[in-house]
Amino acid sequence: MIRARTLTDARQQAHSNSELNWWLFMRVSGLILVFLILGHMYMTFLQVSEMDATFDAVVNKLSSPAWKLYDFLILSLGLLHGANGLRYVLEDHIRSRPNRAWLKMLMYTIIGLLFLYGTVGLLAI
Amino acid sequence: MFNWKYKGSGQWPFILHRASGLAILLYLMLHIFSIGSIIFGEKFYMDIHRVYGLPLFRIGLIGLATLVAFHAFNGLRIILMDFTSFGVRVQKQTFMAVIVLTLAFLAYTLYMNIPRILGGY
Amino acid sequence: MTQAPTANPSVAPVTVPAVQTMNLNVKIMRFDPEKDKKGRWVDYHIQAAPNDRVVDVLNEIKWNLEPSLVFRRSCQHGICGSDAMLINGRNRLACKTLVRDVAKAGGTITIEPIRGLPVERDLLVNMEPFFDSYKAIMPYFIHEDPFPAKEMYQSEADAEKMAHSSNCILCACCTTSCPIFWVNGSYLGPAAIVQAHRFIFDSRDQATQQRLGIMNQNTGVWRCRTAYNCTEACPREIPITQLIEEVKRAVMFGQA
Amino acid sequence: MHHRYDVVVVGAGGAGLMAALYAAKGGASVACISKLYPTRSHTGAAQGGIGAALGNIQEDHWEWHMFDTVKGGDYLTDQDAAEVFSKDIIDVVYELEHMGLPFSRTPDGKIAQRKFGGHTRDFGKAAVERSCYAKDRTGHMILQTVYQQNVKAGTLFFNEFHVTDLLIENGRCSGVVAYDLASGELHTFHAKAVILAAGGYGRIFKITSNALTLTGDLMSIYYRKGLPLEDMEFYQFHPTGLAKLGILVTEGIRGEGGILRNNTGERFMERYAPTIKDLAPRDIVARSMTTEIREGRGVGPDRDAIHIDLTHLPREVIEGKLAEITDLARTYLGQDPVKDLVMVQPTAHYAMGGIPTDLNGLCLSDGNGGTIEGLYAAGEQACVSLHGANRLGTNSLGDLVVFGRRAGIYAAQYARQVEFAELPDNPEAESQAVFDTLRNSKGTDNASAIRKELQRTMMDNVGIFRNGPDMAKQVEIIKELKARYKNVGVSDPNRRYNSDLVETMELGFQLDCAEVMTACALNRTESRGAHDREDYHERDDVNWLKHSMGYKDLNNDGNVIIGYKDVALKGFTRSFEPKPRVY
Ligand SMILES: Cc1cc2nc3c(=O)[nH]c(=O)nc-3n(C[C@H](O)[C@H](O)[C@H](O)COP(=O)(O)OP(=O)(O)OC[C@H]3O[C@@H](n4cnc5c(N)ncnc54)[C@H](O)[C@@H]3O)c2cc1C
Ligand code: HEM
Ligand code: SF4
Ligand code: F3S
Ligand code: FES
Repeated sequence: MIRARTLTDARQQAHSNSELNWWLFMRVSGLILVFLILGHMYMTFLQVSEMDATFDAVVNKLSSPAWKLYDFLILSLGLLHGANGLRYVLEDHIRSRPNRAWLKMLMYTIIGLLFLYGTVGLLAI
Repeated sequence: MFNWKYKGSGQWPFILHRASGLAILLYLMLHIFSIGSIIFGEKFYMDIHRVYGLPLFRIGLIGLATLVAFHAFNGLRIILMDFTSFGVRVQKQTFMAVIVLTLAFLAYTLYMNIPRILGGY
Repeated sequence: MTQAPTANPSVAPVTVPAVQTMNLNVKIMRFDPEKDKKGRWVDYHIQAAPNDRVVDVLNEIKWNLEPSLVFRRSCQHGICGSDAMLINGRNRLACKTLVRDVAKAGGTITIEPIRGLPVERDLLVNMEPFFDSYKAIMPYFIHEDPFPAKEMYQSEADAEKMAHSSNCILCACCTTSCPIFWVNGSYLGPAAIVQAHRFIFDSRDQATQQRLGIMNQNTGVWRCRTAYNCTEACPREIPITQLIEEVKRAVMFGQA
Repeated sequence: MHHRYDVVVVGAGGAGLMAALYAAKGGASVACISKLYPTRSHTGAAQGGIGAALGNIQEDHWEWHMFDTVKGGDYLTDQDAAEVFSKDIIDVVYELEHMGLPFSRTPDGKIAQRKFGGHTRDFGKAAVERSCYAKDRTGHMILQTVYQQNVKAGTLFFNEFHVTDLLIENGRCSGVVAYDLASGELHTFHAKAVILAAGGYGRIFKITSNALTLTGDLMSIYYRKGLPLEDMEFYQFHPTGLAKLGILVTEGIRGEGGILRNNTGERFMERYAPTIKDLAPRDIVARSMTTEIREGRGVGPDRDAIHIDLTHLPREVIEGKLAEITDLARTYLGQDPVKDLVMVQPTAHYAMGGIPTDLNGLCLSDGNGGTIEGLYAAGEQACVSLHGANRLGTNSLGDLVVFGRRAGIYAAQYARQVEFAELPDNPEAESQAVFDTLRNSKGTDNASAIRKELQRTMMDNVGIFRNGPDMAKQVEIIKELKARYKNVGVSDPNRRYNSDLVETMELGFQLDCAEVMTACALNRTESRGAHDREDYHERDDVNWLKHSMGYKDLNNDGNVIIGYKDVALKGFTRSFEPKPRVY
């Protein structure tokens, strides 16, 4: 039998895998994003000028379901990966608990809204 | 607080990874906003899109793309460290490789984009 | 018993070189809680031999120039872990660092307290937070079953798994060089993880799951960003980052 | 400030931690006071191993271990202590293993053992593997493991508290007074039983393997109460310490074929021990080296060291079997044994004497069986007289754990039976007076100058070689230094973390230890074990087979009164007659 000596000990001994899962998610999503993002950049930035992404070009490209899926993956994985990365940064740098809490909520809200907005954009075309 | 003067070699990859990650996130958010703005119609979209044409913005984009490349390569390096003990042992060498690859990427990007910027297309 | 000295012709007579001392400027971050709001740099000019340890230089200053200089030290040869400090921008043990490795003749050595722990006076920091994280990982052998009459058996290979982690002297060089620890005091830090590793990978210990549970929390291993400063700083040459990654994998695969 | 615990342990080295652990197991509330963080204690420096007759490699018996200990101690060892020790240590080593100590292992998974100087099979027939080890850091592992178990047991630690006074009235100890480095305040610890385990005092010598903090504090405090210190003249010097630093170089370096050379490059051991040369025993080698240095054939800037030459050995041996010392020589001397000669010097290593105790660790107040109720001692600072005139390698770690454990058990037992003794009226008065004198001193003398002088003269006059005139001279020097000490000033006025004040206080303790050691050494007109006199070269069992007990002359500061105590020549079941000590 292990007795927890302090409250912190006790809390730490309570089990949860969430940090492990997020850690794994960062690696897995990172691996996928390598192809998606480097591919995306190659196609829109290196091969052609980003100036070519005019309204028509974008609408045209996104009318194909394959590209819809491709961009949706970047949108969701990238945002989630970035959001969790941001959470790491906030947890490291913001010492005060209340500040950290509301900053996190603010960021999650903005990112959540952006996700909705982007998804609607993709589906709208 | 962060100790900028610390002479360890390991913290620089970490700082760069973190800073690049944040920069990309910021850009990704803007990018989603600008591309997503197609739902508000062509005029709105193209008004934003014109910003992409500013020379300063285009140079910034080259920098950002380089950061993406760095973050991606270094992300792979981190994954290598996490899953193999070999990765930790050669962490310095792999970091050099990341730098070399990133610089190569930068060179290629410059090669492709500078003429376009100068040519204005 | 006495014979004529038989000089060994194969070894040339050793000429005694005069001790080469050199001028040094030692720049120390001093802090007096009764007077100062924050640390201030003070320069001391002394003579030192290249083979002197930095701790000798500090002793020299304390004993002859500035008795009020405060720093910890005891064993003088890198085994007790008292004298971790920031020497020329890196965490080291003052007694394991030679002057010639950090300064040239006429050069400057800078000495500051280690970072991330509250400075109490001069180079002396409050070690309590460090030992608190140490204690949080249950740093003791746990074996609830009855013991055999003699020793428990353990294979040489299993014993070898603890070779690195059991070498730790709790000097805090690693934890206070970790950028995550600087910005976030609630990270347990590499030293505590090294200690956890020592028990997790002990084939005789019976609390592996609990320890993995502690490591799995958000103050535990996942906070480590593989920054590697810790490994570079460790005076006992423990491959800390490697050990942390082993613990991460042990948590992930739920086995040790 | 006042605290109250059943048992208070002073010192958190191997001995103190064992005592604290077993006192806690005995149901007592325990506080452990230490001037260092526990894991900083010098027990961590011990490398070789801990000797116990487990017989994991070869047949071995506690009787053989007992014999070796008694013979090693040049028959000044108390044989009852040696018997208790050699039996107990076997159990205690198993207990340490059960505490999780990461011992090195044999191929079949048992605790690994290796040979060590003086440990033999069948009463001296041949060397035996008796030293249980954890790589080359056995002391480090013992310290860490026992500390960990204390964390588990919830022992309360008062770290960076310097004990400055023992509260003893009417033959009963009621607690201690300690100075808190952090706040500069005095604390009184009221206790039913007190266990002292504050380590050695090697820092009275210039060259020593001991930590800077080993200044004999508690021995001196005990002595200042008019209580005796036993066998202080016996101090072990190790022949090979790294020059200037005193860091220990293992004996293996000569075993592997290292050759000692003087400044002409001569292999001088050919003169002192023509047959076995460099492989002569520790004391002979140390003496020969010192002779060379004294006669002006030393090497190094101050001509006070000797070269050890490994250059003729294959690189694999140097980098492999001698890896650790190779690393130390490279780090500290910048000398690479593969191509350079390495400078070594005899180094002051271990105090055989100290606070006299009985087998349960209870402190003795005289040589006739008087005791101090409630006061226990263990470890290097105590003297159950297990080591007699000379300690065997690996027996000190054994001493710590065996007698530390016993002290803990018996102190807890005692605490269960008695009530708290009343504290003296103003327990902190004496310590306060010491501090006030130091703080308010307008003195101009410099503590570090006095310390330096003490260390140099002790090394020269009461070091490896001793003779009447030199020691008589040293008695005067110490008196003079004590007079100067009265005039030392402490320039740091701060309350908090005033290490200047503490170090100056420690110097006072060092002077006391040196005083008793010199007086007892001058008094003992024979050579025995580590105590070697040029003017009395033989062991003299007729007159000197007895322990010295040095008391402070309370009426006459600076004088030492010397009494004696019988040697226990019989164990409980085995005894060994004194014989010439030849190997
Ligand atoms: C380099 C070296 C190698 C050695 N190798 C071996 C070996 O291989 N085998 C072997 O058996 N022995 C060896 N020894 C000897 C052995 O290690 C020591 O004798 C032993 O460790 C002493 O332990 P201790 O518990 O008595 O004291 P220490 O470990 O020295 O601890 C002393 C404690 O007392 C505390 N203290 C001191 N003064 C005060 C005060 N005034 N107030 C409060 N606290 C105080 C200190 O903080 C410390 O915690 C070696 C010794 C040295 C120096
Ligand atoms: C291109 C492929 C990418 C890969 C391989 C990748 C990989 C990783 C990895 C492995 C981590 C974890 C670092 C650690 O735990 O030490 C990480 C962190 C992070 N990533 Fe990415 N990533 C990629 C793309 C992105 C993108 C597109 C963003 C932005 C939206 C982003 C933002 C971040 C942030 C903010 C962090 C946190 C940094 C930190 O905690 O120090 N990454 N990345
Ligand atoms: S792991 Fe190394 S650096 Fe960290 S505390 Fe232990 S010995 Fe010191
Ligand atoms: S420096 Fe810190 S981030 Fe990890 S590898 Fe070391 S603990
Ligand atoms: S003084 Fe002990 S480690 Fe430096």
